[in-house]
Amino acid sequence: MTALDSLLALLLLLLAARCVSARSLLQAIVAFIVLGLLLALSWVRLEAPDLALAEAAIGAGLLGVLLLGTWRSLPLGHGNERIPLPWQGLRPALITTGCTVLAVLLTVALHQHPEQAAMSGLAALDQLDAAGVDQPVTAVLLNFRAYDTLLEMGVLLMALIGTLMLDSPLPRDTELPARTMLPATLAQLFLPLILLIGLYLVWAGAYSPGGAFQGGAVLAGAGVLLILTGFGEGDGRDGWVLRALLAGGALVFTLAGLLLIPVTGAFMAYPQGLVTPIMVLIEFSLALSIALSLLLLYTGTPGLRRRGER
Amino acid sequence: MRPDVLPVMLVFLPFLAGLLQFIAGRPAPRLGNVLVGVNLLLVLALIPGVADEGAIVANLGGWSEPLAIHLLADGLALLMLLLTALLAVAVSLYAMAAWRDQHHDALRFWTLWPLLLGSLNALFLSRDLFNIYVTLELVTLAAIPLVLLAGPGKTVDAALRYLLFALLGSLIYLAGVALLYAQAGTLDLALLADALPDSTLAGSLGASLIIVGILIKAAILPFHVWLPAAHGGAPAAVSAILSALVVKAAAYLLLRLWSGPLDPLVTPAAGQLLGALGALAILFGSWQAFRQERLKLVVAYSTVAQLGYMLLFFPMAVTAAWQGAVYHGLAHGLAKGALFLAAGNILLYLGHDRLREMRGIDRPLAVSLLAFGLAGVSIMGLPPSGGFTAKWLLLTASVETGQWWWTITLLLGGLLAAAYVFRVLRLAFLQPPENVPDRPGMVPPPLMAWSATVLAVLAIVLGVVSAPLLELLGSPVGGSE
Amino acid sequence: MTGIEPLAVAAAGLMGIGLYGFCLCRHAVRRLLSINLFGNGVFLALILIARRLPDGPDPVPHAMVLTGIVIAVSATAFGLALVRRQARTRGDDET
Amino acid sequence: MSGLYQAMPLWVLLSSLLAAAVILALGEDHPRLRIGINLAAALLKLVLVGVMLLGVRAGHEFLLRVPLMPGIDLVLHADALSMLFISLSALLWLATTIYAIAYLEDSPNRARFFGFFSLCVAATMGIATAGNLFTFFLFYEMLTLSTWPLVVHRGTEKAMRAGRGYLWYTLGGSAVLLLGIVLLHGLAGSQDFVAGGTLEHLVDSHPLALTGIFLLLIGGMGVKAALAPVHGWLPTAMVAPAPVSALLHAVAVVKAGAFGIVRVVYDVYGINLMQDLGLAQLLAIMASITIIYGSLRAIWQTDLKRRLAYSTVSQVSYIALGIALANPLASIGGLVHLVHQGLMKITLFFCAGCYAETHGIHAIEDLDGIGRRMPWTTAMFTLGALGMIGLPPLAGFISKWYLGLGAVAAGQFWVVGVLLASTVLNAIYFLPILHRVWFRPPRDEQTEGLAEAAPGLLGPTLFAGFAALAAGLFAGFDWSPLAWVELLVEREYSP
Amino acid sequence: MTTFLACGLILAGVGFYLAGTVGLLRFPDVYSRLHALTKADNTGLGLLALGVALLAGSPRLALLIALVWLVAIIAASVACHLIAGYALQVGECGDEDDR
Repeated sequence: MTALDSLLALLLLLLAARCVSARSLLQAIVAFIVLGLLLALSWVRLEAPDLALAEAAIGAGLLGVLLLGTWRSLPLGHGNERIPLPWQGLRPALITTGCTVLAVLLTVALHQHPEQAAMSGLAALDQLDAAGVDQPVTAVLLNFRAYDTLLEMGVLLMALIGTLMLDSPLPRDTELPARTMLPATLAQLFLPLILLIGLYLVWAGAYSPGGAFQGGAVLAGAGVLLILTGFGEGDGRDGWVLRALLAGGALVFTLAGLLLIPVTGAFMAYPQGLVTPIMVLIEFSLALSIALSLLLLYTGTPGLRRRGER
Repeated sequence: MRPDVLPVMLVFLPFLAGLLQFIAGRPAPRLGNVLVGVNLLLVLALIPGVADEGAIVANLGGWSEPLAIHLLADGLALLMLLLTALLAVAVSLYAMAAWRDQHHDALRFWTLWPLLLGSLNALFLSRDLFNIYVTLELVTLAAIPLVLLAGPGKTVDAALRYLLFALLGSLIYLAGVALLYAQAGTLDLALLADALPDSTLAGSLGASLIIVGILIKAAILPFHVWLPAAHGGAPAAVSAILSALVVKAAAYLLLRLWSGPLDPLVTPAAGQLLGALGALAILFGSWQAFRQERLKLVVAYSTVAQLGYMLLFFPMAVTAAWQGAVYHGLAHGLAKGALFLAAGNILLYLGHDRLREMRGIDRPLAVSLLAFGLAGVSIMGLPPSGGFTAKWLLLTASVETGQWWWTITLLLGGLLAAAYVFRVLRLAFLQPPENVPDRPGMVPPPLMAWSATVLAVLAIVLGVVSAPLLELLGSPVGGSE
Repeated sequence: MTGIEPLAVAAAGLMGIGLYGFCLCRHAVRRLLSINLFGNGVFLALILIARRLPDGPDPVPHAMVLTGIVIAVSATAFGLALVRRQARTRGDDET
Repeated sequence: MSGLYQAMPLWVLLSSLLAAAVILALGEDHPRLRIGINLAAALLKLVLVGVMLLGVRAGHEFLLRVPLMPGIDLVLHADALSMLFISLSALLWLATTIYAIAYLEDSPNRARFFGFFSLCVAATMGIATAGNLFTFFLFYEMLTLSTWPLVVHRGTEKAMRAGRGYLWYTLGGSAVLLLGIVLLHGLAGSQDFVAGGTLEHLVDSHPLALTGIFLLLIGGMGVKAALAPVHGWLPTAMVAPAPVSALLHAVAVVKAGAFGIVRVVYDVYGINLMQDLGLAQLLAIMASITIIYGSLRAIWQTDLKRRLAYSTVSQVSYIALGIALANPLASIGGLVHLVHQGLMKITLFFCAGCYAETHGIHAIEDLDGIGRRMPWTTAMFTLGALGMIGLPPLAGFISKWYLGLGAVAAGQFWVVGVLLASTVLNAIYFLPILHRVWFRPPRDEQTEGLAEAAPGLLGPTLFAGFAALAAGLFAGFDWSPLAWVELLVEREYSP
Repeated sequence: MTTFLACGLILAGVGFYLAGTVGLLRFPDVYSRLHALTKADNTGLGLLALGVALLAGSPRLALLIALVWLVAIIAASVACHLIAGYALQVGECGDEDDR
């Protein structure tokens, strides 16, 4: 299947080059989104379907919506630029040389294989039984390296706080839904399905591809759809329940880390027997936090409300 | 109580406080101040354990070696934690007074600041390459919104530039981590050095990427472009945190990784290159600081210069240089904190920070100017101060290794620092103008003036108590004696 | 392992192109795109690295990628909000 | 109790350091309290110094050691040489403080002034009692920093320029000095000051390095000691108020430089080593050049304080010259000049200050006939000037006499020539002033009548003048500076 | 036999896709492009899905594929509708890439 790999690789590179060199910002963004989808495809081929899901949902999907929305909020023609070609001046030539050398070195480095296999990875697969979940990636994320995930939730929360401080929500489209009822009807039709898939992904994360991140992203996607079809919108006010849900993912980790110290004697370790329930609790609170955070990152507002509500 | 609870608390308690503040939705400066107090106590409680055993290790999750995540509090980490804790107390007191009447900004500050504090603690305690990546991002993403507190309209350009560079830096770092993981199969700093095969291209490239990524985050000379506007534009309390701790954290990582896991990969030539970058940063940054017309930019460029000193460890790589570099980090942290807080007071009083128009500020701002002067002593590396101790250690290291070019750099750097520090201090002595116009600002409350002074005094005291601190620090883990 | 792995070339190429774009583009959104290209290259490389385990893919790099994606996206979203705010501030200045 | 006694250098140091802190903290609001604290601290210090003098005289050496960094200690140590400098500074500090209180009456920012003033003296105490080069440098820099606010005290453009010059010279000098200290530390480790030096064992292996380091050390200290060609800051710094000039020229700064040179020559390198390396001759030549050059420049100055400043450039180098001759007699001459020059020069600057403060006279040509209006001040000025010229039996004569004897004993006859030439030049720039003040009629006829300086100014002036006189007249007595120096030199040369 | 049939279906699907893409590239305005794209691609997708379902060999998978096909054509139709509506609303802004 090297031929297909080669084709994918070629397409990825071409799209990347297009993304950098397109004069129109819109085209660059579109190239980037397509690249994300192709990347997800290549990850499926590399035995990483859950990552492909995440990339498609978050990296290409949600980020794509955000990119397009931002592009729309910029003045006309903003961000259109022609970057100099490698031979147009000394600086581009130097940068091109440097980047090419880097790429070649990286290629060589990525082909160097050490003699023994990665010991952390082996250990992770080895101790999977004790982790409370069957899916290795979920085990790493929520148990073996749960600390990373806690910190990551912090990153998400702080990006959100920063975004809200800027008070620049995405522009809302007021005209389209008025012209046609079709998208709204469709949303009503699909919404249960999307919610189901999202929750399923969260639940399934324990034993098959999926997990809090993918599920959360899908749930956020449902929210985006609701907003796009005019059922909901961003709100300038927030409430403590919403904030608690937003902070919930990180809070559960923090509390689990602190409160269970006397019980287990170790930090962020979960008592035998309770591992699975705790994992499930963490998964769902994480998914909820992620979904809401991503949704608010999209609206750029501190709260949410139904359309027309005050 | 087991000693390894302490590092865990240092990370989790600030997070908890930040999250609670976020949920609460109205500013609770008291909570923040209690937190920084507890944080300081926790760090102090760590000292005896580290002094006795050399390091305290906490295992997160209780898993076995190659998989588990550990928090490591050794001498180096402890000193940085101590710096952070001291600065946190002063900055929190300052911030309590500074944002007393601004509900919105106070809420944001008291949410982000504990989270940033926890992130910094997490970064200093980290013993894992990927944890470091996440904490670096955490620190950045907490820092940039704090910059925006000065008013998004004014600081958005600086914040965006900061974000772009920080993001690129951390992804370059991550690329390096990927390559190292591919070779070593572990992310644990303690295991990495042994697990890395000798001199493969992947290993060297990975190490280089990691170093370059951190250099961007640390704003070392060719990558310094994002720093002055961000540090100069942020509110005083935030500038103090950014300059004293956030960029310092990146420089700290460089020291930690270089003398630990990357030790088998680094070459003397690379050390000389980093040293050269440091020297350039010292000379260029000081010169730029001297040329600035606005006070906060002077101080910001001074940070560019002062970070260069920490890079002088790499070419010399002896114990004295190690101690000097770390000590410089501490001294600069305290002194720079004091400088920014004092500059903030001047800005508050005058309503601007243009150097040319500053006159007659000596009486109302006497305490702040005292802080500026004392901190300036340490920045210039004059005795008795932490800055001098650091300079002395670096100088002896350069003599010891026979690398005289660093000696010259150090002495020249001190003189240039004197040039920009005295350019500000002389304002205090200028005759006031005949008719003093009405001041738009206000005289800073005592809490704001004294928190700066306390930091400055600590920077001076650092020069007197160096023996126990240096003993705590020890020598570089993998470095040559 | 014999021959060249095309996706490894793609990973390296994405990083190279991303860096190139970051250095040469002026507009912030383009720079964010370039950074994300670079990031995608890193993630692809990590996934390739994860395949080196004999029995099943290595979950540790996978977890790193997942964490990395979320971090990159949230930071980018924040960056985009900054861009919008910047455009608004400039617009206010002009009028 | 013995611990407290052993720590005497620290108490002396703290007596002015704490005073400085309290004064700075008090601010402008409590002038009386401030003056009280200031004087009390000065008196306390004098008492403490007296106690120490007795101790050192009896052969006791005070030593206090605090580890600072691994391998480096902060050492405070009082030996005979320290006491020479300490006593001078403590005595003159009291005089200068009283003078300054009167001089700056009702001027702004007095708390700041007196705070830094006290800090300056604290630093001087530290320099005098420093027990190794590291400690010496520490206080040396503290002196630099605490003097700068005094130089720019007036806040005028001119003062700022003088301050900038002062800073560049002294900080540049410190950098050079620091380099020397670090290199020496690398070569020999941290060494306490020991009479006769500690570097003899290195002379065979590292002669060049030792020479280079010596030049760096002397070069660095030479800036404060105003050795030509790095003397430029001293004349410009005379824009500062008169008490500051007194401090710079007599009590602290210039003396600190000269004292440092003495320390390096005696207690780091040792006289023998210096001669072996051929450095003694070099130092002697440098000092001689400065002596002649300073005197020559003084002749052309029309501003009184400027002329006095160049006179200092010239006179301070006597000290360096004395020790460079490496001969007991010359050493006595040089060291005793440390005290004598201080007493005489402070008298002269006090007088200059009295003229400026009482009648606003700065230029020499305005001094015509001032002797009739301010007889006491002018008498003191005359005493000081004649002493500087070296008229027997005044203090300056004693110094020059021993220097000359030493030069002859060392076989360096050209030095006698230098001394003679300097004396002639001194006469050329001082005698016309004396002629003006006593024998010329006042320019402005309306300003007849007695108008002496305020008592707060005149008192210290008289005190300093008579002290200078006494130092010369009673040089043979047991507790005179000369006797003390003889004791000191005996200790240096005997082991 | 099934395999042959499946391959035939897949090839036919690819053919429709090709036609749709050519239409997208060659037709002059938004409406005709959409016309080519949606019709041809939806048919292509259907054929493709049918082929793959035959190859999958399990009814469960076949059902899932059918679901995917259904969702995909609904999404495509709605997207087409929206694009066409938008084009009608703002007017034909041409195919130039600058906005």
